[in-house]
Amino acid sequence: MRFAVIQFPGSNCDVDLLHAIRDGVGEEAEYVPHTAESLDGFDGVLLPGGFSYGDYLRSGAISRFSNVMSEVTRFAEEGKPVFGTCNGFQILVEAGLLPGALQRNENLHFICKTVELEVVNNRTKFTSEYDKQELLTIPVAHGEGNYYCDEETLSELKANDQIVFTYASDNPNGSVENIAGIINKQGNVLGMMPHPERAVEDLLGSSDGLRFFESMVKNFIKETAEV
Amino acid sequence: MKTLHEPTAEQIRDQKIYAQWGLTDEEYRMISEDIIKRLPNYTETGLFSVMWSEHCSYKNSKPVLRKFPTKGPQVLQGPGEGAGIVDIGDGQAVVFKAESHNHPSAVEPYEGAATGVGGIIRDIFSMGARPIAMLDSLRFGELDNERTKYLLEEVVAGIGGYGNCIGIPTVGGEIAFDPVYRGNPLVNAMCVGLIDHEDIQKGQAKGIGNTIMYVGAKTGRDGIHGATFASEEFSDEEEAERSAVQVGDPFMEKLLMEACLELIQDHSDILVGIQDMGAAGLVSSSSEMASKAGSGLILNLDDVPQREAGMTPYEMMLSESQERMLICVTKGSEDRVKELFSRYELDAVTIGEVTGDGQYRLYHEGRLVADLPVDALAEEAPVYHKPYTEPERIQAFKKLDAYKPDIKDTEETLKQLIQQPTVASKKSIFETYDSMVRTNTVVGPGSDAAVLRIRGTRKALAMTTDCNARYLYLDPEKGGQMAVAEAARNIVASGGEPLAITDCLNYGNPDKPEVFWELWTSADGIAKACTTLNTPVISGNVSLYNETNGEAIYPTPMIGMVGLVKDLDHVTTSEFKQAGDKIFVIGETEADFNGSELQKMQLGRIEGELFDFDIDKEKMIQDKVLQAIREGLIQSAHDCSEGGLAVALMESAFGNELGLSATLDMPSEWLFSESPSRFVLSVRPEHTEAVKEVFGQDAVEIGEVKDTRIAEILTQTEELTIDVKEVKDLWEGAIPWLLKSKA
Amino acid sequence: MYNVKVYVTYKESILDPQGEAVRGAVHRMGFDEIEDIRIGKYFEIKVSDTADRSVEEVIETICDKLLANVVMESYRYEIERVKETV
Amino acid sequence: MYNVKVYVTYKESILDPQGEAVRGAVHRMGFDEIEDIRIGKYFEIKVSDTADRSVEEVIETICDKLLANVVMESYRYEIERVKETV
Ligand SMILES: Nc1ncnc2c1ncn2[C@@H]1O[C@H](COP(=O)(O)OP(=O)(O)O)[C@@H](O)[C@H]1O
Ligand SMILES: [Mg+2]
Repeated sequence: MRFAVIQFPGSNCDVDLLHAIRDGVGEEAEYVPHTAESLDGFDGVLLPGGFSYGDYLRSGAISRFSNVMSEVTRFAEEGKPVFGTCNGFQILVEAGLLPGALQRNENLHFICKTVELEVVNNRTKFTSEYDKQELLTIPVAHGEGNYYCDEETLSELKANDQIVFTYASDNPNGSVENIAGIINKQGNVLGMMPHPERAVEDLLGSSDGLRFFESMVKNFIKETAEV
Repeated sequence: MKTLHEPTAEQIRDQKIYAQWGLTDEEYRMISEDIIKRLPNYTETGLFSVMWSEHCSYKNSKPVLRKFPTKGPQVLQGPGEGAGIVDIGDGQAVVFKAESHNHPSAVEPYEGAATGVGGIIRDIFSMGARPIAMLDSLRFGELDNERTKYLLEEVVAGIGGYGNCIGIPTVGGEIAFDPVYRGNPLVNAMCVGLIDHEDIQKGQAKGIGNTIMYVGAKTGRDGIHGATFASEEFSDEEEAERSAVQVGDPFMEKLLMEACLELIQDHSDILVGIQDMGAAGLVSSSSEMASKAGSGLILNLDDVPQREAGMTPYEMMLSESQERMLICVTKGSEDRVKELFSRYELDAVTIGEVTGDGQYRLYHEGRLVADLPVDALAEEAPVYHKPYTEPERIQAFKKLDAYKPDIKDTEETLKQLIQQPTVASKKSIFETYDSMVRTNTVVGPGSDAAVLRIRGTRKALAMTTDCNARYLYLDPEKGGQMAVAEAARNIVASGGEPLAITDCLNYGNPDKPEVFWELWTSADGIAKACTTLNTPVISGNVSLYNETNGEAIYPTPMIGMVGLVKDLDHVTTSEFKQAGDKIFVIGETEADFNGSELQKMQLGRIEGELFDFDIDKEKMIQDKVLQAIREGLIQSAHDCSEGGLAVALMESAFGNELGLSATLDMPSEWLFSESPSRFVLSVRPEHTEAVKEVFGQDAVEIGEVKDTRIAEILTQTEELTIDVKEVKDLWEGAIPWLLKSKA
Repeated sequence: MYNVKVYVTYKESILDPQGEAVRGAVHRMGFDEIEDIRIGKYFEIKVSDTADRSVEEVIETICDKLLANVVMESYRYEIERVKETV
Repeated sequence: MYNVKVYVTYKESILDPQGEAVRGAVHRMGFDEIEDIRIGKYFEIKVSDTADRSVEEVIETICDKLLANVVMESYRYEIERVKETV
């Protein structure tokens, strides 16, 4: 499987995603600049964490207008996998590919630590390698990760099983219903604040993030093979 | 036409305008009579005043810095360039330096701290290195007033704001609190980078006809006279006037960093030299680049990218706008540079060329506005040998009896001590820093030193910042040695072999002989320890005039040290790993309370003669600890510092919330003694004999790790039963609680 | 030439933690008369004359798409015509 | 009861990186008529009547000490008296 790691000006976890794919799951990954006109030849798109455009105004607000984002939207509409972590999640939300908004953390501080995540939905193509309700050890590092949506959106998220990850014990940012990651209705666009790409080696504290990428590879490769 | 209103050369002389900019009568005389043999105009006087300031010329501290050992087989680049470089084998090297931003942070703590971080990062990538980690070292007054809390919160936010955004992990640091820092907080930042030998750059402008290009952010009127400002003492009345504030743009710097690294790695054929524009911006970077190469320079100021209209040559040359670099490239390659930087949406503009006559010439609107010998600016500032005298307190301290702590309830004392903000957990602070980005952080903040692996090898780098200024206040010479020793202890406890140090020498007003004595004698101590520990000084920074209303800070030479972990298997952390492991104390404990956290807590001040310290013994102990770690004998290692054994044992237990039982052949109060050269180790039972063999009589087995969350400690005088979880909660909650509570 | 001022604030129903924090701070400073503080963003924008579209149109598009996130924020603006100073 | 609005902006000569980034974005979106954007903070404050000091005094102190850093920011405010709705 060949992944595109999109580089926005100010992305800084691009290198982490690249390593997670290449060294972690042994698949192909290439950087794709924000100016790119095409995603041809890629089977999956990864939007990295960081501070695209300095997070000025609101995280992700400026990046969503990059050239490559119209391609990412088209790619998503074709049912191909798109994953955004942290700033990548913020961009997906600002671009309207996922519902809701991300506000400043409730305590107003940037927070970097390792949290416990619960896999709420393991019947997605991103999480099939996990058990339902499995607890994962995954780092977070963000200042605006406080997921917000209105009541109506929330009931829709629940009705469609779109809430994929929640903070299991201590919610670092005050998000609605402890939401850490959600998926779109079609099941091919997933965004989350925590960083699975920072949890692919025991040397650095956890390898619980590996199976996230392995799920993607398994399910989306299978799909491509069927087509 | 602003320039018309500038004072004439005669007015500058007659009204002594140069004096307002910090030049002395004698310095002005040297310039006009000995060097240029005419009266300098307004712009020229300005150039001299910043280049001859302490901050740029080190005119007061040069004789001090000469004491430091700066060479060694491992040193590839010592002091003098943007940062120092140390070989780590396999064609790779580590680059590091620390810098202070104390005065700007006192005025605007968020931006002051942020731009301090931005500046030190530029120093690292200007050498050609990829920055891989940041550390900080902070000092504040007591957390008993709103101003100090505000300063702390904003400084921490500024460091995090910049480091997080640019994507360099902040992996460690230190913070201490003492009333002397109330008016003069210290904000020191250290950056560590990794480089391949062939990428090493120099800040030089050589080759007649080569092109000088300006890259990065536009120039505004930010921080004009910031460099001299950093060299002046504060008084309350002056504070309202200052507006030399610079705002950092970490987003811009991220782009600039990537563009410069691409230039260095992929275009070495055209790149001649590169340097960041730090203090005293354009004048200091350009004149130093030319002077280092023995060249001259012509700059065309009309071409300098400007953010504001109507800037004068003086303003452009002295501006400290952030996120700018100066590069020298071969003639004819300008378009390649422009193309590269435009991909990052950055300005890259030709502003001048290298000449061969050693003159520094500035043109503005068709006029020659400065024409000076470049060496006079960059190299020939006078060097002062300041008088020094031992402060009276030192002799007075020697006459005092050793401090005898007054402990009625040992457990209560421990609980109080562990909540002193200098001792308490800094978690609420370092959790606001992204310590993991770039996924190399094997050990982040919270242990003794941070450890980052070097991808593609089995090696890692250990790094730390340390300085117990209270010891220096009692005895600068010994305290200076101890600061270096403590840094090394932290490196060794983490499994690293100390390589070299950087420093920030933070002191009061050097015009006072007592302050200069502190600087002078502490440098002796640092030098001695560096020689013994084989850790040369490869870079550093001096921050003087840290005084408010005549009160100086403690002498605070922050030591930043990097060590090499030869194999990832050697990486060791401070927390106990499992029940049943045996606990050893390495080194001797005596009744050493002068200058201790306990004395500060009980007496409200520190005083007395500093206890003994033996750097040779320290070296011997550290070597043995490293040997034991490398032999795979050690489960956890923690250095014993502020708060003594009691705190070191508790901290070792906190990590995994384990307990311990220990028998100590000493009175209870010695638990708080700060005798130097000690470690707490835990060891698997099957390795205890091997450990005893390594250490001989320097190791005492005191007990074992328990899975009870209770610490049972038996001393000569009593049996203590301490609830580890309860004490941990106090330790972690202390700083958040102080910050929230009403002053 | 126009000077435009745009004010972006959180919608009523959204918690404003920063406002809360500042309110806490002013109370600690002893200003108990401060009952509520809400914090928003403020933009000063200079717009040159354009032939083919109105300033209102431009500003509204920019606000909807960029300056405010309408999921949680609302905005208002003021447009002031200023004389060209050539 | 008073409704107070406070506007905090950077002083003229101070770099506004956020404004710069947003200006770049609107240009990329095709709105070339936007010549300049500066971004500031906006506060809506409710102040109850106090016997012993004026609202102006209270607001100025808060602005000087907390809402603005006068070293690099300037502020202005508008005070509007509103009827008590008990
Ligand atoms: N300002 C800070 N920034 C980042 N990390 C910090 C800071 N202060 C302390 N730490 C971290 O907290 C831990 C304990 O620090 P410290 O008490 O200074 O340790 P030690 O006494 O062993 O030198 C270290 O891992 C250190 O890196
Ligand atoms: Mg330590």
